[in-house]
Amino acid sequence: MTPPAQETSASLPTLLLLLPFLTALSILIGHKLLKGASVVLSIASAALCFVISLMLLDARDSAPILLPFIEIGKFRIALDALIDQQSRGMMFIVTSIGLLVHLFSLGYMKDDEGKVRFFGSLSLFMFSMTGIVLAGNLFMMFIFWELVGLSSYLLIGHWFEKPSAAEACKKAFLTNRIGDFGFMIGILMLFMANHGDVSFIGLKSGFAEGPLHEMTQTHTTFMMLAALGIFMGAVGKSAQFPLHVWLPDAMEGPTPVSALIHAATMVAAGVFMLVRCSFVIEASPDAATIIAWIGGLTALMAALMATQQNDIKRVLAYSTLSQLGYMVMAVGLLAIQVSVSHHEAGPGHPAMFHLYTHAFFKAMLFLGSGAIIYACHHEQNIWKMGGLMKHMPVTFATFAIGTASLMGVPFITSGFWSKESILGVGFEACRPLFWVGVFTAMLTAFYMTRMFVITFLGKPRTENAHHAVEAPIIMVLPLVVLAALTVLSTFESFNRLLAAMIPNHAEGHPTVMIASIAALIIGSGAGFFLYKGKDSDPLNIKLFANKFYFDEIYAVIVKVLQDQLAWVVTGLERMFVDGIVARLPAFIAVRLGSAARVLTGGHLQAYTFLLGAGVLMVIYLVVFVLPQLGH
Amino acid sequence: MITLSHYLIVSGLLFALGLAGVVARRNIIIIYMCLEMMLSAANLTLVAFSRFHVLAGLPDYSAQALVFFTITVAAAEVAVGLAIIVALYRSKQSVEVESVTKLQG
Amino acid sequence: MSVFSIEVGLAILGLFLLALEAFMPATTRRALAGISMGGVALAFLLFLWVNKSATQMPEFLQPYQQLDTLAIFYKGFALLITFLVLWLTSQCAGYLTKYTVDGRLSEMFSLPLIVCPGMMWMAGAKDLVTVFVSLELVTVSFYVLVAFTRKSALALEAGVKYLILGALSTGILVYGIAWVYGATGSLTFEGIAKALANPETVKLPVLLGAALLLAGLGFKVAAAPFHMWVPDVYQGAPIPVTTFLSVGSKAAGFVILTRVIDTFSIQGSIIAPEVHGLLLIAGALTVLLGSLPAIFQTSVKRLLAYSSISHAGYLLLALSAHGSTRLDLSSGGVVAFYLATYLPMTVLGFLVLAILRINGGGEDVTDFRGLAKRSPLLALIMTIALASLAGLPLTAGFMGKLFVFLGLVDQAAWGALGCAVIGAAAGFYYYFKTILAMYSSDVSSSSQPIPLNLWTKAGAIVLAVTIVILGVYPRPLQSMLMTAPATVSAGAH
Amino acid sequence: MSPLEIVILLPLLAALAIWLGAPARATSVGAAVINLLIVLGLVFGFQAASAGKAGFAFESARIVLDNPAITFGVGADGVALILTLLTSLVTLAAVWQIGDDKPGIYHISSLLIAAGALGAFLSTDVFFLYAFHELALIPTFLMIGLYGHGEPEHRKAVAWKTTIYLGAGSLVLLAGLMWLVLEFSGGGKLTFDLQALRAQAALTPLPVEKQAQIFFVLLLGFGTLVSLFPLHSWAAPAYATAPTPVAMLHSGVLKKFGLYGLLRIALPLLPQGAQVAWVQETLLFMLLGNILVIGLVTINQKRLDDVLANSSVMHMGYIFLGLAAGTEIALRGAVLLMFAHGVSIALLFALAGRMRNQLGTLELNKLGGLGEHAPAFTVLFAFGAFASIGLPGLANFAGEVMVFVGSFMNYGSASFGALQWAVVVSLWGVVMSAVYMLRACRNIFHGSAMTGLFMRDPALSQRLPLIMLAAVLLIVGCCPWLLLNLLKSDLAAVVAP
Repeated sequence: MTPPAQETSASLPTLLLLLPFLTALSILIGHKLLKGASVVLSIASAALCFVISLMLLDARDSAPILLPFIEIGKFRIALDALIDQQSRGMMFIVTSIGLLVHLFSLGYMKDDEGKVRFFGSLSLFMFSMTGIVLAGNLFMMFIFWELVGLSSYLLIGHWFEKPSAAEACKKAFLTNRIGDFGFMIGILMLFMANHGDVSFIGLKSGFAEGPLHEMTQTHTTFMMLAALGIFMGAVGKSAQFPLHVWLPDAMEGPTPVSALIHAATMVAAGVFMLVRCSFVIEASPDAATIIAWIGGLTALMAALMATQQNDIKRVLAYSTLSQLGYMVMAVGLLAIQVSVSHHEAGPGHPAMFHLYTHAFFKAMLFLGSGAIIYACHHEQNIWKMGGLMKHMPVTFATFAIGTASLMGVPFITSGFWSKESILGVGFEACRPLFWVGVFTAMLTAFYMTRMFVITFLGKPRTENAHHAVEAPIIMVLPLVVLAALTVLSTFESFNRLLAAMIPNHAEGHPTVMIASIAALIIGSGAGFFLYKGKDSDPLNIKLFANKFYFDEIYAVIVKVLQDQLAWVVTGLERMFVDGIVARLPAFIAVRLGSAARVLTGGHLQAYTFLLGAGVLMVIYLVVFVLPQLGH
Repeated sequence: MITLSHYLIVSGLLFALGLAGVVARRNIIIIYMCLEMMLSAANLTLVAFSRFHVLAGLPDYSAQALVFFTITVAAAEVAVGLAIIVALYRSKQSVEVESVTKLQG
Repeated sequence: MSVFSIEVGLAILGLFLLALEAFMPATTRRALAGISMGGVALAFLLFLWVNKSATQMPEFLQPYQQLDTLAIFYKGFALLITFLVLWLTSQCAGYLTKYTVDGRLSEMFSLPLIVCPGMMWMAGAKDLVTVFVSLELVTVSFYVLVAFTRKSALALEAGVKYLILGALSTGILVYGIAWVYGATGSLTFEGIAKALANPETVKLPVLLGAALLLAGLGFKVAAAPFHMWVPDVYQGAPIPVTTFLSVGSKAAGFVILTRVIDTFSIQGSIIAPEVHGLLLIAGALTVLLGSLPAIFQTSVKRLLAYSSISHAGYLLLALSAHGSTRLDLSSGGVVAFYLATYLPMTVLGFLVLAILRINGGGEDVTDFRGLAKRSPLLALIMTIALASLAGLPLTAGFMGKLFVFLGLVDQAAWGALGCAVIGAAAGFYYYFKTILAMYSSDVSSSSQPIPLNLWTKAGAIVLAVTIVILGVYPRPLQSMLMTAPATVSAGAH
Repeated sequence: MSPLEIVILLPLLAALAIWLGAPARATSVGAAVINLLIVLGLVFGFQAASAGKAGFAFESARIVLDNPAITFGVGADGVALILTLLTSLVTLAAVWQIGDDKPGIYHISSLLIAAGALGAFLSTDVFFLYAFHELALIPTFLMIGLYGHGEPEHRKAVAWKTTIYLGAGSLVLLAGLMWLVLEFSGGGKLTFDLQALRAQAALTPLPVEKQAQIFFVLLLGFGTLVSLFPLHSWAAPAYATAPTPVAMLHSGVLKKFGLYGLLRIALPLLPQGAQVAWVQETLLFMLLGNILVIGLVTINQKRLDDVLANSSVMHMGYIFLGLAAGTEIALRGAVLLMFAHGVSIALLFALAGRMRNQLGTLELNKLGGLGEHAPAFTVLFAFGAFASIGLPGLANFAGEVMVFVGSFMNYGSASFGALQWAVVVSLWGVVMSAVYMLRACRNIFHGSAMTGLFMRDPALSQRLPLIMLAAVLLIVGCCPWLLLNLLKSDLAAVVAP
């Protein structure tokens, strides 16, 4: 699986990988000596990574090999980077937001005794995430796939003394493991079908004219399963239905982590990966349809849940879920479109574009909520806030921008354009999903307005809210920067600069435009008038508030299919396997032994009798039996 | 005319009787006598065979030589055996087989 | 100077000592021990020297005695074990005298000198007469030895049991000899072999005779179903005598058995298949009947008795591989090899048992508790001996088993092999039981250290080292036995 | 005298010295260190020593018996060298962490087990390969029976079960080996020498069905020693009960002997035998038993030592999967996995033992909050745990992924055979192992401190060997080629990819 070796030096990507790795390692080994210095070290490496990614922006496309991981004869699993528009753009998102979150955390985690550990884990995350972005083949992708899982595990469980946090990080890791189970199978299937080449370049050519080309016609099921396997990885990482349950719980982690990992970058990695191997999905329309629908379902479901959450971070979490659903849906839709109209889609991709815009404003929203929580002394319930507008003007302003572009206020916000492009594809590829998308958009407008109104308008409902003050500059600065990025990303020229993947603009069908604007107006209007000046939630829908009871259902499944099954199996194993293989023979031997002791019972007469009998037996045996056996 | 088989049958019976005695009787002395009987059965067989096994007109005497050895050995056995049995009687005041059942298992 | 004169000399020395005892006070025990041991040692050295200058048997003995590799090996074996037994006796003298009439022990030193030539003559026997006479010479002496410490009820009981059953087996043996003779018309192995190789020979009487003969010999080597006397007698007899029985008399029995089997399963023999089948069955049965009951034993002495039964089983299985050409060793050679490995480990086992006994211990497994504390050396040596008995690799015992198993696999006797495996597996249990006891820290009745005099130490270490050497470098022993062909040929004579 | 012989003899001599009264700890640690250094030297010198020649490096042979030809022959190829390295690493860690309060027999038996493993791995003669393995039987037996954890009755019972189970298994193995030798020695004289046997096998391979039969017998024999389902029920209790050093050595090193034997004897000599349908399907069935059944059993465990013991039984399944696949990649992956598993499980057992000493219990629901009070300890444990659940960057992952990939090398086909389905199932096993390991971590280290209060980080001197093991996991995990380069021509694929 040798990608075309181009002369571009591997130094930049190697640096990108090594910097955070070494940082994390040195913090692990020397945290006793470094202490505070480790924080500086971590931030410095993040900054350097950002600079490098900027330099990368105008690097040539190339596929350098960074590290021969396993190399036996022709077989090779290597770490080889694939530098192209996708990775460049994604890298910018990751490093920029990463840097900002580092800075923000400096303030947010100021007096946390686990600070060093926190920054170490952050660096580990930066390492793994850059790895995913650079990955040039599926194995490398998988390796870092698991590593981001680890770092997210560490960061969610940062306050591991809290049982809820401990459970949350376990849940996150295991759910992702289930996704990776499918991912690995998918990889192996492609590996087998494509004669052992799973580099993106190799696969692409494989699908174009290689062994995979005719298989797409001949073995549709195989290809579909392969595609779905790959997709399962994304389901886990991007928290799609039915593996979405871990993301809301992941909010147990520190807020900066939620912003970086569970809003902007890691969860988006699933989408990134899907786009990376879009050709696999395009090869199987059925798979594409399934993916699109799962995405749509997730978007809708999450939005519905979001309408009834009272924890500010959870609202954002569910909106993240919903937006991720959007992106996944987009991937599926575009694949459908391509596979029906057999023309190559342009360089851009609506999903990637939405990922790009969403990353900025969602990160900002999370950091904003972080600032709020910080200001309200770690109060997270929106009903205990209110009237923060005048207490925290900057936060308010940035938050407003974020909310606006999340709702997709027409023409002036980046969110509008990206959502628009997705709906545009949906309108052409699959009508029902288009309407699902529109409805979700309306819900989005609704719950965001709800949260915004409850948090910032009205008057403070608690002491904490009353005495809230603007967060320190080190925390506000990232907010401002992100706000700027959000606004800037509205403009095409700026985005081109950052190698964002703007889809070639679908000539906006009027219906799409109208529908989305209508959705916005209805949703936000309803939200505004319903919650203006309320002190408690007027509508109360248990089903949404309890997230469709997924956790409860899964709890039962795990209990039955895992714990009780394990209990039964253990019993059977002890009883039968051990019983038949070990205990039964031993028992027989002992019985025979005690039986044989009768022969040596100590009575002389018995002995003489046995001797005589023995003689007769031997004679009988030799004279009559053995000759018959005919040796 | 008495043939080899007559001798063999008689000696066989003698041997069987001896064996039966050894198995059936409880008095060690008598058991010992039965043993001697078995030996003489064997001797009779040997003699009979050697008498009827003619090499160059003469019976084959090698077996009869063995008979003499057997008799001698039997005598030796009796000497040692009786000594042991007497010792047993001294310590147990009995020569029944039931008196020697301590060792078992 | 020939081997024969050495044997006669030993016998005369034995008689002399026996006579001497009548006129001497019991106090001269030490002297007796010295003389007898010296005599045997001298005999052994002479024996080696004689063999170097390979002199044949004197002319008048040619028809009765042969001096092939096997004979030489077993003659040496007899001298060696006799010496060791005498040595062991002198070790145990202290507590043995408690059970003898007015503390006399002289027969314990003189009789082995008579047993030894018996065994040596057996090794060289060429006809059944010699076999019978020398066999009886050994057996009758053993009647005396077993029951010698007659103040102990157990020894006496053992003596009686051995006497009755031994005599019974003798009767069967002679009757068998008679039938074999009747059927083949000869008492020499060669003659019998020739008759058997001849298809005209009537089969039925031969089978009958062979069955009886093998039954009689089976008793001597403790083959099932004639093994039941072994545990009782071994347990009751004084330790040195038990050692002598389990090594010496077993070896003597097997040298005869080897000759007989070689005769019976000569090339083209009419009864070869039956004999082969009988050996397999008896061997497998013996292994099982020796190993499985041993699981329950609490007396180490009785345990070793059972173990000697199961080893007899392996030896029979080794004999069953007669005519296998894959190894350089004939089946007889394998048996000899096995016995050679069996000697040091058994003697060691009984030696440690004896030492415990001398230091006021009993013969139960529980008496071995804490031995590792009382005397690390003894514990280690006993561990080696038991490991070897259990057939662990890198010990002599494994080498013997290796040859036996190879033979079985070669003749694809899976059933017998299965029984052998089961027996060996059970062995792990009952041998390791003692090991565990030795190292377990819960202190036994007496915990004061065990004093060992230099000779005991030296002897024990030599034996242990022998076990290990035979286990990792058996080459010399094997090459010594290698030239042992099938010891009987039907060639004209 | 070949350096390998020194490597084998050194532990034996050290054990003897301790028995004669040398200071136990110093002697054993010293011997282990020297051994490790020698082995490292060999590893670096290997490329040069084995350049150009096919067979083994550092060879030497001493004739022990002429027919059957048995030689005390030692020699190293890549596989042997990797396992030797593993042995010396684990041995050092094991003897190092033995407390000063423990009697000398701890050191003696550890050294004996190590010597047995080394001898088995380095012998080029089937006889000694078998014989050395048995050397560990009595020490293991005594250590479990005398110094094992739990009630005296319990540990005695476990000792008996382990010993007799393993003894019986090795007897079956012995029968199989003899069959092999007899079949391969043609009409000529018997030989136990591996090279000769291989030459013979190349010259006149056996009929396939016979190969299958012999392979199966060997599989049963070796399988018992590796706790291959359903012949595994000795392993878990043994490891849970055994004193820490024995548990480390036995589960980490000695257990690999069975796999090594299959790799070294069965596969090269009976290449088709392994691929016969009924054999391979049986093998797949058994190893899936390891992964699924034992995986579930592990999930059900309530004590850390039980979890670790069962997990080590379960993970054998993946190595067997590599053998079953038989492709070059899979076989090498299996070797790598043997090494990785050895290191990780040894590390985990060492930590568990320390925890038992300090807290007196390993009941998962009695523990908690260690992370707060023993950070270094926690990190070390995390290394072991995440390695054993196959996290990339730690050694086990590379091995596992090679095994999986190696099983998917029937290129171009678009349908799953039994092997591929087995891989799918065992991938689910990876999820299961994550479940029980993370549960354990959550119960022990997370949550509020209960028993954790009394847990303290070990002193640096005590930590060093553990850090060494963790470092090895990380290094091999990041640069698996370091070890893979040692596997040159040996392990030729049984099935062409």
